[in-house]
Amino acid sequence: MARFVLRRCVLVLPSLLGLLVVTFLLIHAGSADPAAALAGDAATPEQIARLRLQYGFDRPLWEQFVLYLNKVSQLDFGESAFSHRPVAHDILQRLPATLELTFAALVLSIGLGVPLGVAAAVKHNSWPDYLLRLLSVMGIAVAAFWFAIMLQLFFAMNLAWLPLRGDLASTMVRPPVVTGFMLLDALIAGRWDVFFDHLRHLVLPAVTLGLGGLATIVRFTRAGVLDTLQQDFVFYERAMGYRWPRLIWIFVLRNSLTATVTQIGLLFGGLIAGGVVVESIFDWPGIGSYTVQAILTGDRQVMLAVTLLVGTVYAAVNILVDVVHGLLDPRLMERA
Amino acid sequence: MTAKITRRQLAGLAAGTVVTGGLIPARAADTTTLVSGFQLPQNLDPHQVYDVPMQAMMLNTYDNLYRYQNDPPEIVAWLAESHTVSDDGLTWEFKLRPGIKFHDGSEMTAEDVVYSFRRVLALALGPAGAFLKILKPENVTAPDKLTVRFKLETSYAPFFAAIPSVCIVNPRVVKAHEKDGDWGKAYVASNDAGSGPYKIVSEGYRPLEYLDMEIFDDHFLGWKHNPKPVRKIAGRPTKETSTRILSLINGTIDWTDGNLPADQVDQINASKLAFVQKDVVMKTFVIRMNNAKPPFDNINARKAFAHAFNYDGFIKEILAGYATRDPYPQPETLWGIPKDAKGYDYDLAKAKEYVAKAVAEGAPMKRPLEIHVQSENEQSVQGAQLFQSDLAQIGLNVKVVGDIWSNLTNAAAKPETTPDMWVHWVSTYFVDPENWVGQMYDSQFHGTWKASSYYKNAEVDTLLRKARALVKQEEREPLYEAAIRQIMADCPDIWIYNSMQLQGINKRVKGRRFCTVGQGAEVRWVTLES
Amino acid sequence: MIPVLDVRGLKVTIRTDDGPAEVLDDVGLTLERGRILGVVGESGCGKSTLIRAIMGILPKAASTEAGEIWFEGENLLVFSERELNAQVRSSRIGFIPQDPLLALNPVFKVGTQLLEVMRWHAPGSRRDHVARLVMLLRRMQVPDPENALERYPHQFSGGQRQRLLIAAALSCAPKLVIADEPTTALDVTTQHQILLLLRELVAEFGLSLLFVTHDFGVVAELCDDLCVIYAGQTVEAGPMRAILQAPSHPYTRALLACHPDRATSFIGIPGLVPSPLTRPSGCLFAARCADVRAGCAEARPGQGRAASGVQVRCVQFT
Amino acid sequence: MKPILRKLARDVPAMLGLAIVLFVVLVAVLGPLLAPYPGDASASHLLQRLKPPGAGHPFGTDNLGRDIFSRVILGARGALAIALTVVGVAMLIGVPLGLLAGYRGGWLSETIMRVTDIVLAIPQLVLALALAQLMSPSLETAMLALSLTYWPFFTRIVYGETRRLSSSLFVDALRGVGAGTGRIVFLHILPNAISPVIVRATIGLGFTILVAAVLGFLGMGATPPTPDWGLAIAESRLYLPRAWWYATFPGLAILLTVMGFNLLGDGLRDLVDPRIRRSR
Repeated sequence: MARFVLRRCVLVLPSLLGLLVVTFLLIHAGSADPAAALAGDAATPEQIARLRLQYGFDRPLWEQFVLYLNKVSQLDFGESAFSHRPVAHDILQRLPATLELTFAALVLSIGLGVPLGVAAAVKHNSWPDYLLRLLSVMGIAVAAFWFAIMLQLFFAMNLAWLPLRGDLASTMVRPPVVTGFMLLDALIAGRWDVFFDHLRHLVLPAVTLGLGGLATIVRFTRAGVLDTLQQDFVFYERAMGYRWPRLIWIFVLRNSLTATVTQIGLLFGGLIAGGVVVESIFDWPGIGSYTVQAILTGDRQVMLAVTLLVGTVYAAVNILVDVVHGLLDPRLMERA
Repeated sequence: MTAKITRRQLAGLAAGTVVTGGLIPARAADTTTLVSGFQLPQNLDPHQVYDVPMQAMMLNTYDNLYRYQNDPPEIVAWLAESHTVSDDGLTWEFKLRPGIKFHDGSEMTAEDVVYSFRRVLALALGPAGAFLKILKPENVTAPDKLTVRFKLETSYAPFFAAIPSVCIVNPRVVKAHEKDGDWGKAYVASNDAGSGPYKIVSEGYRPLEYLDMEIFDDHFLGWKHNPKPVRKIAGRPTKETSTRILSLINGTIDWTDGNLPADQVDQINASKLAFVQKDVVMKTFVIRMNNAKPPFDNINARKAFAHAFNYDGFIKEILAGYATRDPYPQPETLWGIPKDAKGYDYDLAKAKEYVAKAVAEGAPMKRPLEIHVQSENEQSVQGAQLFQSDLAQIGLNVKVVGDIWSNLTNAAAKPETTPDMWVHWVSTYFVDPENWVGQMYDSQFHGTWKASSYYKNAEVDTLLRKARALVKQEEREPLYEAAIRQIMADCPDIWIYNSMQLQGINKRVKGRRFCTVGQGAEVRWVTLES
Repeated sequence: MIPVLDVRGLKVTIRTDDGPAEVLDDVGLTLERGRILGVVGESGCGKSTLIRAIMGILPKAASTEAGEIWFEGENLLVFSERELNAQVRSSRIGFIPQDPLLALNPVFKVGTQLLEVMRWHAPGSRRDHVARLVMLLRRMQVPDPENALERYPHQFSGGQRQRLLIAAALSCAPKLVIADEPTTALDVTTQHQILLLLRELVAEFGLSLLFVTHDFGVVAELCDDLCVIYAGQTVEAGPMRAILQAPSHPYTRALLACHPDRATSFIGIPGLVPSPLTRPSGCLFAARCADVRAGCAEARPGQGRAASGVQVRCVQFT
Repeated sequence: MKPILRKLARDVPAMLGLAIVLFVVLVAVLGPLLAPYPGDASASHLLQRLKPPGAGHPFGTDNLGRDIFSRVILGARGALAIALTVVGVAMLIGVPLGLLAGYRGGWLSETIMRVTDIVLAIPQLVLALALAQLMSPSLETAMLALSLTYWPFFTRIVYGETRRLSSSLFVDALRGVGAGTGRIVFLHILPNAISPVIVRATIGLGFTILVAAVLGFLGMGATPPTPDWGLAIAESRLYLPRAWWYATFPGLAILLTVMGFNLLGDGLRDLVDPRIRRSR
């Protein structure tokens, strides 16, 4: 198992390097002058020229890449043209918020999606199944930003049950940053008020973000269970008198989850990207809004770092998916 | 809720009662905290960044030698008690008030001011633009504890107008956090090094997301002017307009920044908690024409375009009247405007005549043209679309191209890459004609976005350069008037309006004072009513 | 004495997109206590549906139109799903599936799966269950029975897996065991060993065995009684020996004729089994019958009796 | 073929999907004929800004006084064009690569699949946004970015199918009788591998419309005055929540179209997947 994970990790490195080359080329193929971006609105051409020299933007591309690679290997991702702060620092500060939101969305979509998917499969080709299929397709099809605004109008404005924006009430003092995950930090500091208030702020963004994932998981779980139900062993297990709920929820489900888990892996990448919109509507202080800002301002270092980060997270999640596959199905682990 | 929690309460959470039950009301009833929706600057270092959001922030955290106050803006002594200038306009001396304290309790001396200006020059970012060419770091000196002396390379009148753009930072704090001779750049970008009426709470800042400040009781001006000041400022910028409006309406934020869309005014005024405050600011809206590219090298062609924009329609209908028509290349309220000069009006018949003239002179009027807009800025898009549909009526073919600011400023570096036309605003960086006509139409600034029409008129160059070198406003005024008269006759750009800022404000906010520099974000005047 | 299993006139149709399919149409068989009954038929003749009907696990689209399934004096058709599960499956009717690899859940340990069955259908504690399983596995000659429970299905050879499943079928001490072609997936040597084992077990555990297969050779080797099914109908049923000596139905005769040394396949008979969707009105075998007569195509023949006492469905015997 | 169609006809959600797709296609084709104000694709009427739905403007008017009903109708063509182009280009790149990697094996296959993995690891939205900002945002860049990120899905599917099929008995048999590689790949493997591709493409059509809308929303897609659904929602943000109709109707148009493609895709998948088909 450990060897399997290690091997996968090593195999990921060339992929990440490839990703870095591709993004680096893409970003540098663009016309935007990074020095101008760094210098800001009121800069004179002299200021820009100075920065160009200072940051080596006048050197050949491959040289810049080697330089960049060297820095990245020391976990130095340069300085944001927008904030003039170290990118690594900014990302480290914001990543937990995004992971927290993503995780909440995942918990929501798995927690609801798997049971609903199973239910749809068991009721295959009946009205509950049709209804669930329709709803899950709607869940995928609805534009997140539209849904988010509707949620805001209903739950934050009309009912005033949940906060509209942000991650904590503005009057509340933030707990000291230990992990960066506010729920954890609140617990560490023993701040229940912060914990619950943060949780309240988490609901609407997580629901918005989780909706698409929920729908996807329902669909794939349904398909997986339907597929498994056709297997000979299900007939055998029924013939041997397995009790129905346990048959479905343990013996069938475990076989059906492979596709769902693969989807969860794919979703994770999508969730991080989807966070771009959700975070900006709900002012969630994560990577998403940071990325949008970077793109709008042509902030190369940030774009590179974020792409690399998302690629890494994606790779890590995929390794995790493989591990979970292995745990679900012992045959896969032996083959690998 | 206390620190202890029972199992039952946890179970309650699971049932969703805590989540939806409203532990904290949507509106902060707390009258000591102002929740501000102003956009945050790119970072907190006023020497690295100088733009509108920074102005709003630094007015609360930092102090300057002189500062703009009131509406219309007046430059008033602030940290300095007074200043003198030599007859040749080269030597400037500022007298500092005694007993000014930084946030760390240390006293501000002339040396600190010197350090601040040298830091600005060394970083060469943000506010440095106005000083780099005229001031050498070694020529900022402190003859005594309370005197700062500047010796300029050339006489430069806007020097004084630009003084409020430089914040005085605390060198003891900055130097303590210096790394590899970076002038504390990394530290000041996220931390406080000021003396202003509010100080930044430690860990209270995350770029783009939030900025928490608390009152500085020892501010040099004291708090006598405001018996019940705001104790805390919670900066909570909203990224989406819809979220911003909703936050204001339900009391999540106490005020927005001044960029509220005109169409939202009625809705906010109809809400229980908030209203919209209108203030005239110095921020002009202009469609640039690339005078270096045909057909815009032809004056009749340019005039045709200038007559084809529906100024009143745009201002009355799209902006719901929340802007004033400004036919001049700078805000109407600023000095230096020739009162006899007449602008261009919306007249498609005239426009057609000019098209015909231009065509007769061989201008390629039928060439497909592009107008670049800032995609994220709806108003620029609307203006361009309106322009496009009018131009189509007189047979001119224009395509609206979405673009982003950094690309546009970048493209403006060369006449070949500068778009045929593009749309932008010119905000107040300092209150002086130099901020507008000086930097927009003096050909020495070609290559900067402000001068992106690539207009060149030797006479105008001379006038502007002469005016720049003089110190006294009375002497400069006629020169600017002459220059503007000529510029308007040449019609290098399409000047549309001077902005009115629309700020959504919660009704509990009292005592706000407005100044065009900083958009009225100076919190020290404000009280919150319960 | 009441037979262990007595199926009478069973008729099952399945709704399909092309109309109802008569998969079973008048199937009858009788299994006496302590005997082995072989059910033989070509694939598609309705063998699996018969097994499913007895187990009470027909597909949703299927319905039992007529007939009775008497098991130890009770009609299983009136049992609800819950009652079947609680009173019949595993505890009284054991099941040995066709392909042991496909029948075992690939992602659970063998022990988990077998104990899950015993948990609901065998008396005693988990420890008793483990002990009994180990005993059974040892009896089935599965090597290292203690550790076998901790292994996954794919870690066994085909023959061993089949032994596991036989053990599973016996784990709750049933009276009747239904075996669905349990040897088809195995090589000839293993096949033979398994058949021998089954024979021994019937005597040893006092079982009755319903052995369903398409392989005449296997039936001949193992069974006491025989029931031949063709196109959803029992065409000949009776003691093994009697039928082998004098097959009465033309279908049985054709089967034995095309393979004189005990037919093992059906390829030798020309023609096709009629589709369950469009069944001829006359004898279902008429189109392929070597001995067809006038009237065969007009009316379905009823059940008759040959001289040997064997039941035959052919006009020649009615 | 006929029984398959009949099966599809009995699948209520799939038929609903088909009906929606046909409806959208019809609207796209007849757009300018159906729209009450076809000129509102570019014209502006300042005096009728932001009118709520009512007589004359069933969906209200937008920020430039244009009839939203007309613009929603006119937007169908663009949405379909984006979707078809993106999925088409992605298939053109992805399917041959998948066939090649799957049939050939060896280092070529390894390289192709590694590159596929890399591209799959780039978040679609991030690449699209980066590309859009590099090449100045427009519909073309958005389409390019989406195509460039969507092909790996097809490569993956085709690769898997090809691997499965090329090791199958019948391909062995074909090789045995001396069939050429091209013949085997295009006449035997491709037709068998194509059904999951079609299913993925159908779902991809809906997905592309959705992502294109997000790009439009972020100002990286269609440019004004194009009647684009995503763009309309983006523009509406300044007028929300007051002008609710501005975002709602284009939003519903996206919802309906994407739903149509997805329902149809799901139905097709159930149809071509023999394991699920068996249970019907």
